[in-house]
Formats: sequence, structure tokens, C-alpha cells
Amino acid sequence: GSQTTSNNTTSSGKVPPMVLSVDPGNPLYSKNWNPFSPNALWGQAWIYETLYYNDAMNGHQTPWLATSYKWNSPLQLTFTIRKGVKWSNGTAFTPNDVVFTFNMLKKFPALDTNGVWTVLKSVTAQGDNVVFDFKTADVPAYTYIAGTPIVPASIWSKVKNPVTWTDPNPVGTGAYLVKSYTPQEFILVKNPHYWQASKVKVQEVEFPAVSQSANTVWLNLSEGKYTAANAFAPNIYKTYLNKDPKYRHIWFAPSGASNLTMNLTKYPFTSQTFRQAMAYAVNKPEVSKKGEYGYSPVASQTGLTLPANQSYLDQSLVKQYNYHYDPAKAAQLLKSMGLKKNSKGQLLGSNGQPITFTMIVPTGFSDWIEDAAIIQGDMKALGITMNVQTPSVSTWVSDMETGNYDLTLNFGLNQYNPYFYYESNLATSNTAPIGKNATSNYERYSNPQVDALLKKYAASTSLTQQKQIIDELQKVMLTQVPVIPMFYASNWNEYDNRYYTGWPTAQNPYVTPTYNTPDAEMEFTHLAPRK
Amino acid sequence: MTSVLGVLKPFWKNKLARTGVIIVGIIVLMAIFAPLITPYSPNNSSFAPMLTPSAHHWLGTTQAGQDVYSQLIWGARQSLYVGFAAGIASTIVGLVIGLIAGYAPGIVDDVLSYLINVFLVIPGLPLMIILAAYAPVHGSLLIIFVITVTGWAWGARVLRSQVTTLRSRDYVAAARFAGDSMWRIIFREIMPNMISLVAAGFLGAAVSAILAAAGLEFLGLGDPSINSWGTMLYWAENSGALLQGQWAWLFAPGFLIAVLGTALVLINFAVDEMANPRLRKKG
Amino acid sequence: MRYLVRRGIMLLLTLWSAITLNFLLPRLMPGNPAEVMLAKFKGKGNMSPQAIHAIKVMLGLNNESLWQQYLQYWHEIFHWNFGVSYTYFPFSVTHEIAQALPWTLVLIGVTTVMSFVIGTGLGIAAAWKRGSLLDSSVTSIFTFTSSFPYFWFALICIFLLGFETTVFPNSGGFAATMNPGFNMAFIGSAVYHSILPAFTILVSSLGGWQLQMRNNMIAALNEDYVVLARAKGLPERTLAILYAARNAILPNMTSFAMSLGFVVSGAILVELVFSYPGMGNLLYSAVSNEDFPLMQGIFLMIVVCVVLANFAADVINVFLDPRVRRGGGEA
Amino acid sequence: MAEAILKLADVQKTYTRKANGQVQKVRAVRHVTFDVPRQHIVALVGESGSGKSTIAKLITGVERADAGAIVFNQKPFGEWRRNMREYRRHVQMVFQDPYAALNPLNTVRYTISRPLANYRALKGSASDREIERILETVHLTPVKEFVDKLPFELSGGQLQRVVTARALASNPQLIVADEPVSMLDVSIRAEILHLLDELRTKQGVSLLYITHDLISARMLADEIVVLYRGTVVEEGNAQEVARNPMHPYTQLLLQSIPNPWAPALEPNVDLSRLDRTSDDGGCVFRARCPHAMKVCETAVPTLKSGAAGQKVACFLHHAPETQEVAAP
Amino acid sequence: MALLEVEHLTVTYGNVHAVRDVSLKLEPGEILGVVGESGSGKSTLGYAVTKLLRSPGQISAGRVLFEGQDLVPMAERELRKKRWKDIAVVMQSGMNALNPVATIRRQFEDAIMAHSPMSQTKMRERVAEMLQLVNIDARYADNYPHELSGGMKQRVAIALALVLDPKLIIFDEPTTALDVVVQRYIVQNLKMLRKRYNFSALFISHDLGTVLEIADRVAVMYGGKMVEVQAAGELLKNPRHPYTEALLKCFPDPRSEQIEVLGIPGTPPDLADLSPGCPFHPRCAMAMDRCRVETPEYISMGEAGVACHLAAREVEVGQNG
Ligand SMILES: Nc1ncnc2c1ncn2[C@@H]1O[C@H](COP(=O)(O)OP(=O)(O)OP(=O)(O)O)[C@@H](O)[C@H]1O
Ligand SMILES: Nc1ncnc2c1ncn2[C@@H]1O[C@H](COP(=O)(O)OP(=O)(O)OP(=O)(O)O)[C@@H](O)[C@H]1O
Ligand SMILES: [Mg+2]
Ligand SMILES: [Mg+2]
Repeated sequence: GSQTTSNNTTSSGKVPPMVLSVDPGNPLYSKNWNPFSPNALWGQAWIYETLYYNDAMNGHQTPWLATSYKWNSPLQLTFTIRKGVKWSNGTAFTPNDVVFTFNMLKKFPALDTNGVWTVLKSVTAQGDNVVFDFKTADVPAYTYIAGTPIVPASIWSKVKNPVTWTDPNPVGTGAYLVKSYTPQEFILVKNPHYWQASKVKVQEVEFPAVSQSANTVWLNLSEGKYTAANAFAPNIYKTYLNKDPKYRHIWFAPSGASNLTMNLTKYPFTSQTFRQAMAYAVNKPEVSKKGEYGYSPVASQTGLTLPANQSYLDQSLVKQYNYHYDPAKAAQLLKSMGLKKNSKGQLLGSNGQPITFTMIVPTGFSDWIEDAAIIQGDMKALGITMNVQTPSVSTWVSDMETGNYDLTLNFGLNQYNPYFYYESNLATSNTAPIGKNATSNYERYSNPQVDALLKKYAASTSLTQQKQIIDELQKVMLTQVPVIPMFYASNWNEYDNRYYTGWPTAQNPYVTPTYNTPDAEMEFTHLAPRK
Repeated sequence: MTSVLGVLKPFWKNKLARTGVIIVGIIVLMAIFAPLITPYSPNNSSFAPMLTPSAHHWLGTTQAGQDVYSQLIWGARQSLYVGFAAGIASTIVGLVIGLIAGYAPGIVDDVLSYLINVFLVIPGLPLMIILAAYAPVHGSLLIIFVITVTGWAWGARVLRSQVTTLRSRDYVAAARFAGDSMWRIIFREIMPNMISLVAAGFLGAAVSAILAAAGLEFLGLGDPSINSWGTMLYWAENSGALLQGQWAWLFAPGFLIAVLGTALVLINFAVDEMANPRLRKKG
Repeated sequence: MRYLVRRGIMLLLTLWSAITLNFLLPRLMPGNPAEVMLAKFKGKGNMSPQAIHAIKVMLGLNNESLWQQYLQYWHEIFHWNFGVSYTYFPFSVTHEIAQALPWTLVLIGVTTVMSFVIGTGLGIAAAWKRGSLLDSSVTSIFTFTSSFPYFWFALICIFLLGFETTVFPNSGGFAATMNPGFNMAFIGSAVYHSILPAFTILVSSLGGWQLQMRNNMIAALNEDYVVLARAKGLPERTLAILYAARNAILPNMTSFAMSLGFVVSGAILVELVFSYPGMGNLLYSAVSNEDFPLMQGIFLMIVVCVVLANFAADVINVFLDPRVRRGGGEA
Repeated sequence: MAEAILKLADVQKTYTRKANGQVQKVRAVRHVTFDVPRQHIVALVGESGSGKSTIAKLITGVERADAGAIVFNQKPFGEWRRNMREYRRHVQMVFQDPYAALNPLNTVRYTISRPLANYRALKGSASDREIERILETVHLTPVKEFVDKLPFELSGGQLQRVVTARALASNPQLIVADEPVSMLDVSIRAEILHLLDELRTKQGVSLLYITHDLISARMLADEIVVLYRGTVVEEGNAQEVARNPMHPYTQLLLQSIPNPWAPALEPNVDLSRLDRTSDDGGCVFRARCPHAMKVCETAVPTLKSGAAGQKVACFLHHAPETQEVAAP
Repeated sequence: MALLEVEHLTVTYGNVHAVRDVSLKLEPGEILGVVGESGSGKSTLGYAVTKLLRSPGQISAGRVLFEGQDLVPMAERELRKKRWKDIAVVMQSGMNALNPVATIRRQFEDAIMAHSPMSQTKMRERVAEMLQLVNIDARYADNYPHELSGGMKQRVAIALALVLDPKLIIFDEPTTALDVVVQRYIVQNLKMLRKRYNFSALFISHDLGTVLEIADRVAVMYGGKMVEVQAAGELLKNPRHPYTEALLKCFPDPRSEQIEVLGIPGTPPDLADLSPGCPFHPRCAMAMDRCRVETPEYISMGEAGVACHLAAREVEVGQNG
């Protein structure tokens, strides 16, 4: 492959434009800058800003459109709004814009995809502050409130239906403005009136549409057509890094754990011992290495995202429940349950029938399908027949929601705060009887103690208390094994620092390199052309 | 064995068909004796992933560390199975509907012909993709089913018109005079005279089934844990085989599909010539 | 013209059933499209029941009876309104189709016509010089290429011509920096981008036409009227074209019209592999995103086009074949 | 004269033909009346398209008449219709093209065994014995040499014998032979004609012999019925009709037969009106008739006894009836 | 000089020897009838003369001299100039011999344009004239073949053959598929045309009656071989070959008191069989031992000739005595 970037060096020291491969396009872009739209152009993350920047990976908080926040009580949260910020059309940004934005979400529930109004009572401006009153205590909701993009009241108040509005000429507070747009590429240019303009050094950013065909993305990546990308690519070392090892780099920041989710209403997953055996039996390192190409590290059974959540980890517990790959231990646990194998080597369940179950993995998730094949082999080693089926995504989703499955893999959450992981996976409120739609607790775990813990956490503003609760929840994960965290999904991120420097790295993880709404601007206040 | 040779004899005389029969034969043998001629199990993933071809791995290894050569040989089974099963299934459906439509006059024919027409205007591949995408269970049976559902109409149309001509043949009328029942007439007088057409239809259907199956599997709509040429292409594509210099991995399965397809088409030429004497070239 | 009227009625019937099938198909599918859409909206957090309801209403995912939905469906069709695409929300299905259609029409349309013209021409030549080197080489090469899995050949082409040597762009329909429009630069870029996909389509589809035409032509060459024409001492060209080919091509016109109708569905695999912004790609993304309104819209387009193309074939036949045009038979 | 095994009375048949979507009406059989006496051979003679095969189809029940009566064995066809099996057993057919009338994939044995099994419940060795007997009847001897052959191994004449054998297998009373020799070479025609004659004398079957060849009709038949465009124009004793035809059309037929033996006698037939047809009332032949009169345009001549015992439908031989003149 | 001279012509279709060592001569203005049963090689002979054999037909031996020039080795380009202008063909069924997608006029005009181009108006006149010749209204010129009846198409085919006033016309069963009346009409028409245009013709038919009526001389073929040639009148009265004799019995005089048709028992020979002996011997009532082992030579006697051991002896006896 040629190294096109190297040809672009000019003696005048002018740096070639930054090219970011983040937005899929399908294969063409649809011009939709509406930050609330599920199909918005990714570029809106450089235009619209949030109150605070909360790093999903390490929990770092950076004041953004708000300068500070404070919990007056678990039922009242106050943000102090930054002064001197201007919308890109020149009008001033005020607390009213924040109030307007949240009230718009209330008026148009379809926009409120994070459901902040399920706990909020009202949002009001008080001088430089915006006050959020809660119906029910939900301290963690801060993350969603702080992460909501703020839009200008002056413009959005005139929009009849902001749900279907495509916001053709976006006006935001962010670091960049739209310079040009074609169906295959848009270019953003630095907003000279940005409130922290001095920190923004990259003048222009090009966003070519990333084609649907993975192969062409890889070709382009390999050819060095992108300054940075967040694309999955097989054998990244060979196809990308080694072609220009000096400048090309990757940092696949781990995000939340993907879980092997068992249907706890079905035998044999009803048995805690059996689940523990499963946790020993699945060869996570192999899944990580072969199924996930070695990009996604093995996850801790605690469900904590490591190493980011290292501080939460209860070392003594982990020592006690060390779920590493150990088929012998698994077999021993099964034996302790009184399960025996028949002459064909099949493991018999309590009813005397061979144990079989089916793992469902959505069509097209090729890495998961490979993972399933590995797990299939692990089960076979125990004498268990595991079938693999690959239904369509919608069937998979609805099967999980209604509990019509035995075993599956499921995404984790990309959130620093472990509360979200536990809440979504363990809370009774997030599950439902078989046949009814569960929200996120698909394994259908229900435990009043855990519910109480979660509730206590939601109402707590004390860090020590919160940590205590997380300790308790870790213990539940380790002893009861409601789900089996398999690996930490990676945030794919490749970059080339020949012309631009300041990229986040494992050593300097100042931002999760995802180019989501708050992250993109955080990163671009650090990047700069190489001098 | 002699009867098999007897069936193959007319092909043997035709140079093209002979080539086709030999190639298909080799691939069939390859499939049958896969365990003997492959060094490893196709699912044995204990090797280093993504090795380029070497003495140990003639065609390299996959991203999961499986031997590509072994997969290729074993894959013949699946591709032959799906191709032939779907070919047979759609031929049978086409044959039954074509026979009934062609033989039964009036409303039955009208309704069936109309059905055939409707299925002809429905775009095949898109429908296949949709059916395959939403089926709860993915696997070869599904692919066979989908190909059958979308592929029977062509055969039915051809066979229907053949039946309508055969039906008006004097010997069919004569059989009626001889007191034969409708079913006997269909199966003793009409069917045997359509064998070459049915065979041609089957071969055509098998070729398109093999290609369609490969396409569906390539899109990930098959069962990717099954070992077939289509899934090999799927994994090769999804693992960036070409980018990593894994030429053989991507090239070989596609090439074998093309070779198998060509061989079947060659046989089809001969069958076609038998069905259509005008194409015949004596001597 | 009675003939055409009859064909017209048949066509309307076919159309009706195809459209109805199009209505029923997604409703017979397992899984719930609403869930997928909601999953997309849900993103990272929890959604209130109100929000879910709001979205459902917005997307028209209501719980009317099937019959009501069917009437509604026809109503919408007559208003050229296929609803909102789930994938490209808030854009309408019509908008998305309008964006993708020109690409497909041009790329697949042109290649289909080229494939037919070249394939037919080669078929004529091969039959005319039956047994010659030309015949055997053309016939065997195209027999082989027509058994290629399209996408496989496309991948190899991309890799060789779009990556190892960057002779052609490896994806897309036009240069990224351009806005579609009627100017030379854009058209040039579009043509440049279409060469490789067109080539792969041509290579794998030519063979079919070539073989079909060759067979028909061989049959025609044995007809008495061709022998007589030869006896007349007509120039070879007149003989081959006006007598043999002119008659041999008639049975191919229907297939050609059919394939022109299917142009609208694009060449899914090729468009996917090349990330070509056409209907095939759109259809595939509709399918993989379970975007039923979009899928229905596209299917409807395809079926209408195929049926119309069939009708066009009948009309063309009326012009090409005097036996159809002037009614058959003595008396 | 023997009793009639088959009677046709004023039979009519009109086809609606859908040619490329256009509906055309073809009056294939207009008003046809004639008898086939028991053990007689009646020849139905006419040019192509005159409706000969249509009549055969009506008689054998392949098609249904629009009007008129067909009576077989004193029982109207309507009654037979309820039991076509029985009817078919008695009324068999010999087809024109022996190559087409035999399934290329079935042996002679199979072909002949079918009616035996279906109509006479003969199976196994009984069937084989009967097959042997029938093949001997049609002179396909030695039987062993032929019985297991496939059609492609036999010559046209032999095939036609097989076809005849099959028709004989059910012991029919009437055989309708639709141009049984026209596809065969002249040199082998005679054998088949002799065979048919033999069937009548030895097996006692009646025969409706359909042909366009006046000479073979004269050779084989007892009576000749001449058909022109779906109407009987002349009918009577075979020798009379074939040697001294009264109707201009029959005369034309006779004159048209090449006659190198008597070149002097060779008439110069006026054929300038060959391409003309008329289908608008009046005599169907008038457009081509050299003797056409005014009355022929308005009235339809009916079949009436003529001088030499034959019946003829022509105003040259009997004046039109007054009411017919008045007809539109 | 004879217009057409065929010398020792042998034509094969693969291993089928359809025409075997046939020689014949055709004088200007003469009509030579060729009769024989189906498969005896009549058409093959006709097409070999014009070099229009269908694949895999091949002239494997012999010469075809047209006006002294051998057509067999002649290049296609040369040949094309002779076709239609010098040698025209009328095929069995007009239905299939006319291009279904071209008007009648068009089919006349492309023959004219290929050989002797003329102006549009002249061409129109010529087409009308030719159609009139076969008694077809000139307005049919703008019709398509399927719109004409079988007899009309056959007459169009004849007119088409005459359009360039050729020296030789090959008629391959021009009347076989037609009704007697139409057949008669065409025969009359041909006789008239012949008087007017004085063409030579090879008139192929299995209908001995018609051939005898129209031809000056008649050639009888059997099993790919020429078995007898005689002037029509002679042949009728005095057939020399037993096959000719038997064939004549199949065509009785329609006016005679008593009609008895005698067939020829047996089946025609297999043309792939090359074993020696007279091809007719299995069916010949007068076959001798010699006939089974020795193929009789075709003995030419000027205008006539015969290939029969029996006849040869008679000839010898006759000549000697
Ligand atoms: N099934 C049919 N549908 C429509 N018209 C028909 C049908 N069968 C026969 N005809 C027409 O009826 C007329 C008489 O046909 P029929 O076959 O009885 O003639 P024929 O005397 O047997 O002629 P031939 O000697 O050619 O066999 C013809 O004009 C023919 O076109
Ligand atoms: N294209 C061909 N290929 C192979 N064999 C052929 C071909 N054409 C004719 N024959 C064979 O050559 C022999 C002579 O055929 P030809 O057509 O010359 O006979 P014919 O006397 O014209 O017969 P008919 O009276 O049936 O037209 C036949 O045995 C025939 O099967
Ligand atoms: Mg008939
Ligand atoms: Mg012939």
C-alpha cells in the first residue's frame, strides 16, 4: 500500500487537513444535524455541547457549559451556567437555553431518549443557575442530565416538531462550524468565537462518509487515508500499524463488559452452582483472543470495567472467587450438584435428560458468532450440547426482551459509574416476567436486597456510601453469577500522529476516544498540528 | 454401477459434458473423501491465526486459526449439498406446479400460471435476503428453503409450456383412447419425455442455487459456523483476508464455486442439446 | 390492440398481488420492527413509556386492524407516500429512494443494456462462426465468468485495481468532495467511479446473454428461411443480422425487458462491495436495519418496474414481431 | 344396406380461436349428416381445413358438438358421455402421424398392453398372448422381433401397424382412422390400406376412413362423403363418387390428380379463383366454383339424391327450394 | 455444353452417406425430375448442387459443374455471385422458407439489391409483376408471410425464385405439403412459367405422378443412389429398374376402371450401412444372388441410365441382339 500522507508534506509547513473516519453514511450521508436524532450526523458532536464532560472511562469530570454543579439534596441538583458563551450565530448562551432544552425534551418525549423526565419534576433558571428538581431520588441521573446537548431556544422554539426536524443549519456553542457538506463528505471549520477558542488548534476537519463495506474501510485505513478512525479492523497490526509503525497508533480503550446472559428462569441456569460452573467453563481468554481478535480484554466477573474501575474492586473478594478458565473446576462443581454423564459422555440434567441449550447471536455479528463457537466447544467439553442460532437483530432483541432464549451475548454499557451496569443488569424494575418486555435485565434476575441497594445508591450523594454499595453488588456478581461478563468491548480508535498530535493514549487517557457528543470536543481541545 | 454408467453414457460422448462430469465427479469425490485428504479437521482452531500459505497449511489459516485447505475440501460437502438440495427442491416444486398447470385446463391453469407470473416479477435476490434475514433459525435448510421459494417459478414456466405441448401430442390422446387414467398419462407418457428438460432445469437451478447460497452466506445470512465455500468467503471478507495477503483464503472458495458452476453448465449444454435437437451437432 | 388490453389486465392483476404480498410480507415476519427502532432510540439509557409511545405514534407503529392497515397502505401508495424510513429517520422513504435511484438506474441500467448488447452480439458472432476459435473461446470464457460469484470477483477487482494499484477508486459513486449535479466534473467522477463495478457486473452477466443468443441463433440458422436467404446469395451481414439474428433475438426480448425491470433492485452484492450509493445498497441497509417502510417502498418500486417492463416487452414484441402485431393465422 | 353403426345428423361445431389475444370464430363443421353402416368403410374426403379431423374428434368424444346428433349403436352420444370408457372401448382411433402417436419411450408391448389391461382386464401372460395375436393380425411377424422394440427402431409403416394394433386391442366396433397413410411413403401406403380392408372383412370392424386422397378412398371405401369447408357437398357409393363426381368441387378434386397416363385428357382447370373464399351465406363453394350462378349467392344448397344414386348439394343438379331463396 | 453436370457426387452427414456416387446431366431448358422415397437423398442432392448443405453435411467426393465451372471448390464469395442470379431454390414449405419478420416485398428486394440493384420504383414494378405471374394480387407485397395461405406462400416462393431470371431452379418438393387442388394449380403455373422463362430445373418430389407430368426426364433415387434415369414418357411406359416399376404401381391412373395399388413391401435401407450389394435387393422381387454381394454400376446410356444387374443384362442383350 502507498503512504499517501507522506506525499503531502509541504515545505511551507502547511499540514494536510485532518480526515476523520467516524460517520458511517449509508453509504451516503443524510443531512441531519439534529443532536437528538438517532441518525444525526456525527459532526454535530463538534457543534453542540453539554453542561459537563464526564469521561465514561474514568469518571473524570470537566466543567463545560456549566462551570460547576451541586447536589442540594438527593432531590435537587443545581448547575451554574458558564458566562460569556455565544451561539455560533452571535447570540448569547443563557440559562434559559438550558431550561428550554430540557422542557423541550419534556414536551417531546421522543427526544428524551435517556428518560431524564422519568425522574425529573421541573427544570428552572435561577439567575446564573439552572435548578433540576426530582420526583424521585436519582443521583446517577446526573450523568444523563450533564450529557444532554443544549440547543438555542431562539431557534428551536420556532421548530414545530423538533423530533423530525433535520436542523439543516446547525447553530451551537461548539468548537466547529459547518464549512461544506456533500453527500459523501462534510467539512467542519474552527469556530473563531468559541468560548475556549484558544485551546482549539485544528483549523479544519474532513469527514468522508465511511462506506458500509468493511473491506473498503480497511483498505482506506490501510492506505492511510484517515488521520484517525474508529473502525474495527482485523489484525490491525499487520494491516495498519506495521505499514507506518512510527506514526500510526492505536488505542482501543476498553468500555463496559459484554455479558454472557443466561435465562435464569430456565433449567439449568436456575442453579447458582451451575452458573458458577459456567463461569469457570467458558474460555474467556480464547474468546478474547480468537473471537475478538485479541482486541477486547477478558472481563472481570465483578462487572467492573477494569482498569478504570480499579478503585472499586474488592481485592479480597476477587481472590476468593477467582473465575479464571478452569474446566476441571467447572466439572467438579457440576459433580457437586450431583450431575452425571451418560455412556455417550453427555451430561445429564436432574430430570435424567442430557442437558442441551441454545445460544442465540444476532446475524452479522461475526465476532460474537465466533465467540459462540468457542463457547460451544467449551460446553462440549463438559458434555453439554449447545446449539448456536443466528436470528435477525430484531428477533434477537425481542427474544431477549421477552425472555424467549436460553443463552446469549449482550452489550455492556459504556459508563464509568458501575452503578449503571448493576442497575441495568440486576434491578427488578428493569426486568419483566417471561413473555413481557424487560428493559435491560434480560436474564431476569430479581433480588429485593439488590433492589434496596440500588435504591440506596440512587439516593446517596456520599462517595463512601456509594462505594460500600458497589462492594455489596460485586459480591452478588461473584457469588450468584447472574450474568457472566466476558470481555470489555473496545472503543476502536486508530490515529496517525505524523501531522497531528495530542491524541489520547492509554498513558494519557484524558478522553474516551469515541467522538460522541461530549467526547469529541474534549479531544479537540487537546489536538494540535505537529510543529 | 452399470446403470450409473448407462445414464452417463450420452454425456460421455459429448466433450463438453464429459469435462463437466469429470469436474463434478472430482468435487464429489473430494467431498466424500474429505476426511482422508485433509490434514486437519476444518474446525480445529488450534493453529496460529492468519498464517499465509506454507507447507503445513497449504492455503494458510483463518482468523480463528483453522486450516483453510481443510475447510475448502470439507466445504465442498456443504456447497454440493445446498446446491443440489435447493436445485432438487425447486425443480420438484416447479415440476409439480408446471405439470398441474400444464395438464389441468381452465381455471386451475389460469390460477397457477398467474402465480408463476407473480413469482417471476418478484425480485429473487432481495426476497431471498429478506426471507433469510428474518428467519429465526439460520442454516442450510433455510437457505435451501429460501432458494426454493424464490427459484421455482422459472422451471415451472418452462415445464408448463412443455406440458401443454406434450399434452396435445397424439400419443397422449392415444393413451386416453387406450383407457389410461390421468395420473398414468402424466407419469408414464408426459413425465418421461420431459426428463431432459427437467434435468436441464435442475442443473440450471443447482447452479443458481450454489451462487445464491454463496451470496447469502457471504452476507452472513447463512449459518456462519457451518463449513461451506460461502461462509469461507464470509469469514475471509470479515477478516480482511486480502489486506493481510491471505489470497488463497478468499480466492480458492470463489474459484471452486465458479468451477463447479461451470462444470454444471457444461453438463447442461449436453442436456440442452438432447432436449433441443436443433443445437445438436452430429459426429 | 385487444392483445395489449388483455396483457394490460393481466399486468394489473399481477401488480395487485405483488403489492399486496409486499404489504403482507413484513407483517408475517417474526420479530418486531418497532423494537429495533426503539432500541436505536433508546441508545444508552432508559426510556419512559411515554417516550416509547411517542416514538411509536411518530413511526406509525400503531395497532390498527390488518384490514385498516391495508386500506391505509393503498391510500399511501396512491399518494406516493411510503412513510418514514426507520434507518434514515426523519427522512422519508421517498426521499431515500429518490437519492439512490439515479445511481442504480445509470450504473445497472447501462451495464444491463451493455451486457445485453455485447452478449447478444457475441452470441450472434459465436453462432455464426460456430466451432471456430472465436466461438469456443468466447463461449468457454463466458461460461466460466458467468459462474463467478459476483461479489467475489468484485472483491478481487477492488483489491487489484483499487488497492494494490490505485487505477480505480475502491468505493463510492463519485468523488467525496463533490455535490451531485449536472456538470462535467461530477459526471466524469461518477463515470470514473462506475467503471470497476460496471466491469464486474459485465463480466459476470455477459455470459448468460451470450449463451442464450448463441442457442437461439444456432436454431435460427437452421431455419429454412435462413438457408433460402443464403441461396439468395445475400451478403453475409444481411444474412446474419436481418435473417438469423433478427428472428433469434425475439425470444430474448422478454428476458431483456425483465432484467431491465430488475435494474431498479440494483445489483445488491456489487453495490455493497463497492459501497455504491444505489438501490441495492439501500435495500440491503433496509433489510439489515429491518426498515420495513423502506423495504416496502423499494419492493414496490421494483415490482412496478418489472411489471411495466414486462408490458413494455409486450409492446416491443408487437413492433418487432409481425406475427403478434397483425394477429396470427390465415382465414 | 346394413344398419348404421354410427349416425351423424346435422352436426355443427364452431371453434373460438384465441390467436394472440384475438378471438376468431371458425365454423369447422357446419351441417354434417351421414351414416357409417356396420362393417362398412366410409371415406371422408376433403381438402385441408375442411373439418375432417374435427368430425373425427366429435365422433370420438374429444370435442363436443355444438348442435346436432351423433348416434352410436342406436344410443345418442349424450348417453354414452356418461360412460366414456365404454364408448372408447367401442370407438377407437388411428392417428395420422405414427411417429407422433407412439410415445418414443414406450415399447410396443407396453403400448398395446394398455388397452388390454384397461378394457379387457388382461394381465401377465394372458396379455402377452393377446398381444401376440393382435400383432399377427396386423402382420407384424415374427412377433418376437417387434414386441420389445421402441418406436425409433421401427419404420413408419411398422409404426402405423402398431398404432392400428393398439386400436384393435380393445375389440372396437368402429375405428376412426384420420389420414392413416398420408404421412407414409407411397410405397408403403398400400400395405396399410390392405390391412384396414382386412380388418373390416376379418374382424368385422366398421371404419371411418379420413383422407384427402380421392384415389385411396375409392380403393378402400364403400361409400365416400366429400366435405368442403365443413359441409357435405357430395355423398354416395365410392366408385360412383370417385369416378363420376357430380359436385363441381369433387370434380375439381378428381381433375387435380396428376395423370401422366393420359396427358391428353388432362384438363386445364380454371383455378384463377383459388384464393377466394366466401363465408357469408350462400353456397360455400361458390367463390371458387366455375359454374357459380346467381342463386348460389343467396341460397344454401342441401344434400339431395342425384342421378347416379349419389347425393349432392348443388343447384346445378336440383333447383333451390323457394323458401331457401327467400332466406337472407 | 450441359448447364449442370454432376459427377460422382457423394455427400455425407457424419457416417450417413446420403448421396452416393451420383452423376447426372442437365441441359439448358430441361426439367429433370428427381423421385424417390423419403430419405433416399433427394434433398441432399438438391442442396449439394447449390452448396447449401446443412451441417454436418459435406460433399466428400465428386464435382458439380455449372456451365463447366466446378462449384465444389469455389469460394463462398464467388459462389454468392452465382446464387439466385444463376441458381435459385424453391423449398418445400413456403411457410418456413420466408422470413417471418420481413414483408414479402422486402424479401424480393433484398435479392434484387444483392445482385442487380435498381431504383425503388423499378423494383416495385418488378415485385408486382412477379406476383402477378403467380396470380397473386400485388397488394400482398406489403403483407407478412403469416398473413398468406400455404398455397399463396408457395407461389410467392416460386415467384421469388424467378425474380432474377435464373438459369437453373432447384425445386425441393414444392407441392408436397399442399392440397391436390392447389398442387394442380402450381403445376399448371410452373408449366406456364417454364414456357415463358425457359429455365432449367431440378424438380424434386416423391410424387411420381406430378414429376412425370412436369419433368422432361426423371431420375429415380434409392438409398442415396441414382437407380434409373429416363425420359418421362419412356419411364412411364418402360421402366427398367424393378424399383421404378414398383413405384409406378403405387400411382394408378385415377380414371381407370379398376384401381389396385401395390405397395413395395419391406423397409428402406440404412444410409449408414456401406456394405456392398444392390440397396434395393431386400425388397426386390427379382433379386438374384449377385444383387446381394455386388453393387450394380450405374450404366449411362446418353440421356438415360440404370443401375441394376438385371437391366444391365437386358441392355447388354438388347445391344448385342
Ligand atoms: N382446436 C381448434 N381451435 C380452433 N380452430 C380449430 C381447432 N381445430 C381445428 N380448427 C379449425 O377448424 C377448421 C377445420 O379443421 P380440421 O382440423 O377439422 O380440418 P381437416 O379437414 O382435418 O384438415 P387437415 O387435412 O389439414 O387435417 C380449420 O380451419 C382449423 O383451423
Ligand atoms: N442435417 C442432417 N444431418 C444428419 N443427417 C441428415 C441431415 N439431413 C438429412 N440427413 C439424412 O440424410 C438422408 C437423406 O436425407 P434427404 O433429406 O436428402 O432425403 P429426401 O430424399 O429429401 O427425403 P424426404 O423425402 O423425406 O425429404 C436421410 O437419411 C437423412 O436422415
Ligand atoms: Mg386433419
Ligand atoms: Mg427432402
